[in-house]
Order: sequence, then structure tokens, then C-alpha cells
Amino acid sequence: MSKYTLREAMAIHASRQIRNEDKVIVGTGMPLVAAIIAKNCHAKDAVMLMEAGPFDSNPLALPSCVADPRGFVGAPWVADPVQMMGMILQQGRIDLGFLGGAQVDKYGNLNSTCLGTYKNANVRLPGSGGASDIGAMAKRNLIIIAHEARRLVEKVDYLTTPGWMLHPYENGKRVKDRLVHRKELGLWGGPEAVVTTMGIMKFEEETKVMYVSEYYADLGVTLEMIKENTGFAIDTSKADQVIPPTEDELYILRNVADPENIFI
Amino acid sequence: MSKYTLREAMAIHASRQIRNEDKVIVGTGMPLVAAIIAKNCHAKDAVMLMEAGPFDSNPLALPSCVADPRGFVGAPWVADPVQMMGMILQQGRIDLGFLGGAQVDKYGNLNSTCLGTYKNANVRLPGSGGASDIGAMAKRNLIIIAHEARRLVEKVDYLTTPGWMLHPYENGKRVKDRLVHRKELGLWGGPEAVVTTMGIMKFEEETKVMYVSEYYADLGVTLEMIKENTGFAIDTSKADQVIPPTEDELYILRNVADPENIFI
Amino acid sequence: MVSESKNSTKKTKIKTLQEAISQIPDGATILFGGWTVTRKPMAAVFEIIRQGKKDLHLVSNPGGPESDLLIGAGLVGISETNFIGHEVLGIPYCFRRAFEKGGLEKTGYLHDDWTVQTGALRILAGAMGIPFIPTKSLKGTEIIDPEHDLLADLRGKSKKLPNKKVEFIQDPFWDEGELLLIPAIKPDYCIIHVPMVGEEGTVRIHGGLFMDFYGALAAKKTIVTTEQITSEDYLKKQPDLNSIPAEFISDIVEVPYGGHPTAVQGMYDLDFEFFNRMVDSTKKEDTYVQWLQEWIKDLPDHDAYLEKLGVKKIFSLRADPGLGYNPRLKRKS
Amino acid sequence: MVSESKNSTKKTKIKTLQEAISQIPDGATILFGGWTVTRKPMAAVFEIIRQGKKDLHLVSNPGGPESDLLIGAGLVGISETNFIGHEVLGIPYCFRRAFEKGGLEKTGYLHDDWTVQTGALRILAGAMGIPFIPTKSLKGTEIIDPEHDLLADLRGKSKKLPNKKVEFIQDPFWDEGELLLIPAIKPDYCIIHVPMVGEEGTVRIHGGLFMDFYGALAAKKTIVTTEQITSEDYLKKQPDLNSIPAEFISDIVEVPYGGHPTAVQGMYDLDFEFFNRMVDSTKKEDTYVQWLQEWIKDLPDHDAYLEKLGVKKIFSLRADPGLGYNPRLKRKS
Repeated sequence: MSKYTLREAMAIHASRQIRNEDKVIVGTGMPLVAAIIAKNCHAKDAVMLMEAGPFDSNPLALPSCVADPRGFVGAPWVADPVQMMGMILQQGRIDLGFLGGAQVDKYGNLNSTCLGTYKNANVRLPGSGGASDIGAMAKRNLIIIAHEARRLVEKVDYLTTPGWMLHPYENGKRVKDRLVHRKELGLWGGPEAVVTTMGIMKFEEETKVMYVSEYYADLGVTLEMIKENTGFAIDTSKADQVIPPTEDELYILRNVADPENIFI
Repeated sequence: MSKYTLREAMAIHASRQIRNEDKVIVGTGMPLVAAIIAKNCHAKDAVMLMEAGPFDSNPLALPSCVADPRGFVGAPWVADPVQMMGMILQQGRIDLGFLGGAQVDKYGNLNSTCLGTYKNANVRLPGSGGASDIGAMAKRNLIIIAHEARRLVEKVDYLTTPGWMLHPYENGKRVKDRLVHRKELGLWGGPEAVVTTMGIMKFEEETKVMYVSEYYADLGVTLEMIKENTGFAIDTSKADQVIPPTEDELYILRNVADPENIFI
Repeated sequence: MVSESKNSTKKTKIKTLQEAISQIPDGATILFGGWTVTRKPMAAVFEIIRQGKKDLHLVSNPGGPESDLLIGAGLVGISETNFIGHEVLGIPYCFRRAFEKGGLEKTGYLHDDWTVQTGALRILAGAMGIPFIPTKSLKGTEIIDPEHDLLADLRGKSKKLPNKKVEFIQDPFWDEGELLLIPAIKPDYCIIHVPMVGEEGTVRIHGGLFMDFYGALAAKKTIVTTEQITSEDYLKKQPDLNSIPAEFISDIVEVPYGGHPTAVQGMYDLDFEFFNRMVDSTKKEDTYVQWLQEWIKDLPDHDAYLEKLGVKKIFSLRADPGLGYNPRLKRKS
Repeated sequence: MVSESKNSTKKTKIKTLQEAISQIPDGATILFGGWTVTRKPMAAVFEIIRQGKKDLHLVSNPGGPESDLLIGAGLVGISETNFIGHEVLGIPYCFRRAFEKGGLEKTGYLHDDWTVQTGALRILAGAMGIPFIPTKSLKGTEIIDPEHDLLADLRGKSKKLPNKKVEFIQDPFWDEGELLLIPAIKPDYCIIHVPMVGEEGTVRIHGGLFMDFYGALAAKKTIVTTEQITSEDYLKKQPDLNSIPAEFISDIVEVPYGGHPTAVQGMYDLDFEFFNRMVDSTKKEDTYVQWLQEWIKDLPDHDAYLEKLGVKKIFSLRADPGLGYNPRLKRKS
């Protein structure tokens, strides 16, 4: 078997979350790589969308971003962002959203706005882009993030993208001492899995707290390592070893999805 | 000088209300005829729009309706009705609207819904179409209607399209004993003129009541005839004789605008 | 990068007209595409009449002959629309009869009046997945007078109707004063007729799209009837010319001249002669019953309709490819 | 039917870049078209920097290098946007610096965070002439937390800002519960860069339109910079391919490679090498000042910028006409 990196494993395991015939909306970076692997392996009918316009994209080269002309190749139709995000997404017609971020918390809430306080940030990030919308309105969501204790945190510094448990607003104010299930706010969907550089996390049916579902034993990852690199106490009791990447998947990743090593 | 009919006069005098560079939205029938005359005579730069989509239409044959493929010829761009009526019109970017109807009252309110009562009509008409929107949101409006006492009435049986003076709504109910200027409802624009088969009516600056501005003396129309054929007491004291149609205008009307005699 | 020859597991969406229409239940809310007398899915409408769907709820904005003919056939329970008419081609007699002389009480037909802008925005809101949208139109008109709201008794009871016709609101943001909120339209089915569809459903329409794109998105299911089915590969060569992506099309039906007697830009012109005879027949109930029998009910399907129409007639309507309509057609009888 | 050779009284909209930009006053609200690193009107942005427009209010959604460079040049007072970044091409250092370590207090820069959907819908509402529009997004996020609203003190005072950031509302029509109203964006200027414009202003864009159509309608004035000006007659031959009608374009400026260093689909690819050097320079204030001097301020105009860039570089970026980008370009340095 070929050797492969944690980052390669993350891309391939993320790609496996895509089902055939999913309409999947992908962002710049790893989501695009994962979607292209999926379309070339097990999910040939998956329809790849990007917030800037490409609809059913079938690129010949990895797009640098969601507005890259590379992403428009092979698309039978081009949306504008009002159509893509204000109609197709908001109507609940997108099956799967792919999200990244600087932090994810135990409820799958994401931060792509700032580290530290908002008004005087330690690190200011580019902002939501479409993440918050996709997190709110895709039928399922998948989060891709490097597995580090500073990234998988108890509570995000700023809640950009809604996960499972949220502070509601009352009279226009955020009620900080109450957490409610996203359904109570009228949100459907929710994060289904978090694919990291160490494994695949899922969320408890009842509490919606993140747990380890599978881990990359094939790459020497242990449950202890996951605990050490997670910023909150994470349940590892239900963890299975992943089915390792196949030769096919690795071939596609390296030769088709990202041969220029742009994201991998 | 050639002879011409009252209907021909109506079309030509209506066309003269169009200014060069007006963006004018026209409906099926006489408005289309008048707009085509204008574009071929004094208002070559006028941009002709139709609610179903044609934008800057330059047809080679008179369109049968606002969705007729004839109306798309020579148009550099095609709108959809959301763009045309929900954006361009609602944003106040259309200079002139052309309206018809079964009844117009002394304040320029129009009825294209029903004669008699709504729920048990004597005559049910097709309904507003875009008339109500255009009457509400074009910068200026022009009404074309045959001059008959049953059409120019004290009060329309049903107010489809807002003119100058309107009953406001309070707590969701129409206040029938109060009339307010359209500006009080936040409406801009308003009907500028009513071109009939007898003359051109305008509205008093203060009271917004219709009066006779010009009449077709060249066709034997008298102010007495106008009074007889108007369903309310109409002021004729400020009436001038119209400048008769020119040979050019008649030629364009008969040979270019409607050579098939579809509306004339 | 993605292999062109997919081992697709997709089921074909291509059906016969009978199959596509037979799925529609009585009482369904239907949005017909096109605009008054242009590009109306008439073959589908005729099949609906053949199959005798009852209590339909029409939300075309505007309506044309399809609405008038269905009302005349007694198949419509509710219509929410800004217009029902044939433009210059005559009076919508069936619709007129439904309202006049106690017609509403006799038939139970319920009509809800709107405008082109608000009808379009209601469909837009449906396509956007939002329950309502603001408008600056309607103020000061009787269209929003609750006294004329024929649906008032059903509101709050029927899940297929909004609880209210409109809602007044003060602009909280830009000091623009009072405006109206209007409810989304949420059709069960959208039925459109188009010149060209790929075998998976990518739609290409020439010229005016009208409300077809928004309708296809607003509806739970969208049936497209088409002059021709073509390859997706052909359509992909010019994506900027495509109008609706395949994902929002549920069923594809190939019916040449499926818009007849209305016009399809670039394909054929309006059949003025046929249309006029059709409208003439609707002047009276008994003559319309005869027309329905002769042109719809006595014919098993659209193929038979075309045979009865005849090759000469069909060719006589063909559009000039440069103009999109037929400049030689006699429009006035 | 309408004579082709009109005796037009129309004034030409064609201007030099200097003329078009000089009309913009300090404090103007500007919406730049394109999307992050694609089809941004960079020549116009560079001219804005050259002319030293101050206190600009940016409403691009999303923002890309144009926002980061203008913020870094100290020309931006307010930005309402969902994103400011260079995608994979690096970190928006100027924007980052404005927020970090007391940056906001020092510079007075005010930032208002949104999302792609709500940013787009706010521009749509502007294009629709309605003061607000509903959304199902934003619920449960901190984006709507009034504690983070940096514009709070200005709301209700500045006529260029909505009185509130958002408003909660219960759906009165379809029992869909609570959702949010968000205010329209009302830009003074929209500036877009496109491949092709007719001499009167008809715009043709290949591939993604992004928010350009809506932006052009939402703004009081729209300046279009273009690779080439062509004849309206040519564009009229395929109206289905045109993107924005001439009536909504105020000024036309021909600036070949006016999107450089961003990509223009079908024309040229992103200049990765140049872009990376530009972003590198923004890592520190002094190196950015040097870069601005060398590439913008020391050059009199866009022609000089192109000369400095050189013919070889320009030709090396050309897009493959079949693909719309340059497949031979080295993307990773």
C-alpha cells in the first residue's frame, strides 16, 4: 500500500461523505478537492455547486476559488449568487454543504471571523463568506478542519456558522445563558460529521455533543492523540478504525483532483 | 390634408406625450402603436419596454401582445418580469407608463377588473395585469381611453390602478369616507394626461380633478360633445384646439406602426 | 477532470404526456409557464382536461387561454392571478361567465386578484424559500380590500393558502414609510413548455423566459414539455444560453407543437385562425362543450391532435429563424 | 419597423478612467463587481488610490484585493461585507491589521459583517427598490449580535446607513415562524469590469455574472470598465448573451487588462506571480507603501501600468478561448 499523509486522508475521508446524487455546495480549498475525488470515485452523479455561480461543475483543473473560471468548465448552467444562495440554498434544495473554519466547537458551531474578541481581535479572519448560510440551510453539513486543540474548542470565540446548539435571541438580544437546538430557531439540517486530520467526528443524537466515530489508525493515530489534540473532553468510546484510502482514491487525489499540489 | 379618424388622432396625440429618451413601458394595443409612432417621429431615442420582458424593443412588426416574439426583435437585452416590474419599475427607473382600462374617474383612477360589483359583476374583465403596478410606480403615466360617458366616470366601479386621489387603508380596512393625495401613501408619479377619442385631459394642480386641456377641433369635436360624453362635470374653460396630426405622423401610423390594422 | 462518461445511476425523467400528467392529483396547485398567449404548455393543459383533473388551484401569473379553458371545463376551484385573458385575441368568456350573474355562487369558483409585479414577486418569494416579500405596489387599490377577498373564509384553514392576503409594515431601516408584505406562492406543480431540453433536463428557452425559471424553483415538482429533447453535451457548449438547470426538472415530455395554438419564439407563431375559433366556441357553454369534444376529448392524445391539425397547418406556422415569428402569417381574419 | 439610423441626441458615455473616477466624491458608497479574485475592476481601484478618494464606504459582497488594498491605503471609512480576502492567494493583511491590536480605535475603520447570502439579498433589495428583504439565514449567529455592531452609534444618524442592522419578524402568512428582515444596500456607485460593452453601454459578461447586474441596478450610477468597446449592433445579434442593458450604465471606460491581476473569464487568467508579490508587500505597512508607490502612485495612469507590466507578461496570461482560463499557467510559486 502506498503511504499517504494525514491531509490526504482527510481529503479522501471527506470525499466519502458525499453520496451519489447529492447536490453538494463546496468552498475554496479542501472541499473542492474532496468533491472532485468523490465525483471520480463513488459519487459520479453528485452535482457540484459553488456559491459564486458554477452549477454542476465538471472542472478539468482544480479551481483556485469558487469564482475561478476553472470552476465554470463543464457546467450546463451558471447561477448568480442570488439564485444559488438566495433561492436554491434557502429553499432547502442543497443536500450537502462543505465547511471549513478556524475553530469548531463541541456542538459543531464554526468560527471564521476572528480569534479573540471581535472589536480587538488577536487574529481577524476574512469573515463568513457563504459559510454561515450553508451551515444554516444545507440539508446536511460536513466540516473539514485540521485536528488541533486550538481549533476543536469548547466554545468558539465568535459564532459565524450555526451548528447544533445555539444561543437564541430575545428582544433582539443574544441570550447567553440559554442553549437551544437549532430546530427551535427554525433551522433545518445541521453538521453531520467533522472530518479532521485524525479522524471522523459525529454528534450524539440527544445531546448533539461531538464524539469520535472513526480514527486514522492506519496512519498511527491513537485515541489518546485525539484527546490530547481536542480542546474539550471528547468521547472516544464509540470509535472505530477507518477503512483506509484505496489506491484508486489516492490516485485520483494526486493525479486528478490536485496534481498541482495547491491544497494538498 | 388627409382625413383621419378619432382613433387615429388618439394614437398620434398619445404618441406626442412620449419624450425623447423616455424609458416607456407599453401594454398591448394602442400604447404599442403610439410608442412606435413616437420612436419613428419625434422620440427616436425613447426606450420601449414591455412587462413580459422586451427591453428597448425595436420591432419590425406590431406585436400582438407584450409577450409576442415580434416585440423581442431589435432588443439588446431581455428582462424577466421580476427584473422588469420588481426591479426596474419599482426602483423608479421607468419614465412613462401607458395605461388603458374600462373606466377612468375624475382623479385618473383606472378600472380594468369589473363593471358592477366585484362578487357579482355585470362584466368581469381580465384584471390588472401590470396596469396597477405601472400606475403606482412609473414616474409619469398616460391613460388612453375611448371618450364615452360610461368610461369617463365620477367614480370607478373598482379601483385597479391608482390615480391621484385615493382611499387610504387603516388597520387593514379601506377608509371610504376619506380621500388622500397619492403622495400621502408614499406613491410617486401619477397620471399626467388622458388621451381620448375627443381630446387630451389633464389634472388640476391643486385638486387633481380632470379637465379638458386640448380637443380635436380639427375633427369636429366640440367642448359640448366632450361634456355630453363625460360621466362627470368636466371643466372645459382651459381647452385649446390640438395641433392636428401631421402627414408624417399619419404616414407612420398607417404604414409603419399598424399597417395590418390590428388596433386602428 | 471529471470523467465525461459517468456510470450514472440516475433514472430517466423522460415520460409520455399521459404518464407525466397522471401523477397530478385533484386539488393540486399548478403554475403554468409562458405568458398569456405565448409559450403556454397547451398540450399538457389539454391532457389535464382529457384526464379530468378536478378542483385545480391555478397560480399562473398571468393566466391565458389555459386558465380560461380549464375554468370553462369546470376543473378549477381557485385561481390566484393578476390576469386571465387572450390579449387581442378575444374575451376570456369562461372566466367572465364564472363571475357574472351569480356565477361564483353557482360554480363555487374562487378568484383572487393580483398584479403582474406582485404575482411575479410572490413566485420569486416561493423560489427563494421565503414566506413573503415586500412590495411598493398595491397601495390605494381595491385589490387589497378585504371586502373583495373571496378566499377569506379559507384563510387560516387551508394549508394551501396564506393566512392573510397582505400585511402592512413600516420600514424599520430606511424611513421609507409604509409598504406591503405579500405571501409566497408555493405550487405543487409547475408545468412549462420550452423549445429544447437536454435528456437530463437542462432547459433552453429563446427570448423571454417569463416566470418559468422562478416557477420551476418555487414548485415541488416541475414538468417540462418540449419541442425536442437534445443531448446535454450540446447544451453544455453554451451554458450562458441555458435557462433552467436539470436538477429542478422532475419530468420531461417531448411534444412537438406542444404550445399550439400559442406562439413559441423561434419555433412557430400563434395560430390566429385556430385560436379565434377556439375563443369563439367559448362564447357559449354548449359550443365550448362541442369544441372540447372535437379537439380534446375525442382525441386520444397529442399525436392525434397534431394529425387532426394537419401537416399543412403545422408548416404554415413555422417561425422565420431570423425573426423568431412568422412574418407572412395573416393575423387579422 | 423602427429606423436603424436614429438621429440620436444621446451624449456619449465613453470617458477616460481619470474622468470617470474623478466624479466620485470622498465618502461615496461604492459596490465593486466581480467576486474576490475574479473580474475585479482593479484599474479603477488603482485610479481611486491615485486620486486619493477618502472615507470610502465599501459594500462589495464579497470583497477581495480591492477592499484590502483600499483599507491598507487608508481610504476606507466603512465596509459592509461578508468577506474580505484573497482566497488561496494569501491573507488580507491590511484588513487584518485594521482590526488587530487596537487597529479600529487607531484608524476609525468601521466594519460590518454579513454573509454571502445576506450580502447578495441586500444588493437584490437595493436593485428591487425595496428597503428590506426577509432571510432565513443569520439565526443563532453572532453576526446579528448588537454587541458586535460597530455601526451602532451611526445608525439613525447617517442617511447612508440603515437605522438597524436587522429586524426580527414572525411570518404572518405561512406559519413558518420567526425570520429576519435585512436592509437594502443603496450604493452611490457601482464599478464593474467586463469583457465587452457596446458603445451605448450594453454589457456582455462571459460565465459568472456574480452580483454585477444587481449592483448596476442598485447603484445611483454605474461605471463600467471594459476590455473592449464594441458596436451595439454586434451585441444585439444575441441578446440572450447580454448581461446588463445600456440604460443602467452611466460611464464607459475602455481599459484593456483592467481586471489585472485578477482573472477575467475568457480573456486572461489571474496573474499569480504579480498577485503574490502584491500580497507579500501588504504584510507590513512600509513595504505596502513602497508597492503602492512603485505600481500605482509613480505611474500616471493604467497605460503606464500596462507598459510596466510588459507585453510578455500580458500575453502569458491570455486565456485559452475554449476553457476561459490559461491551463499552462504555473499557479504555485
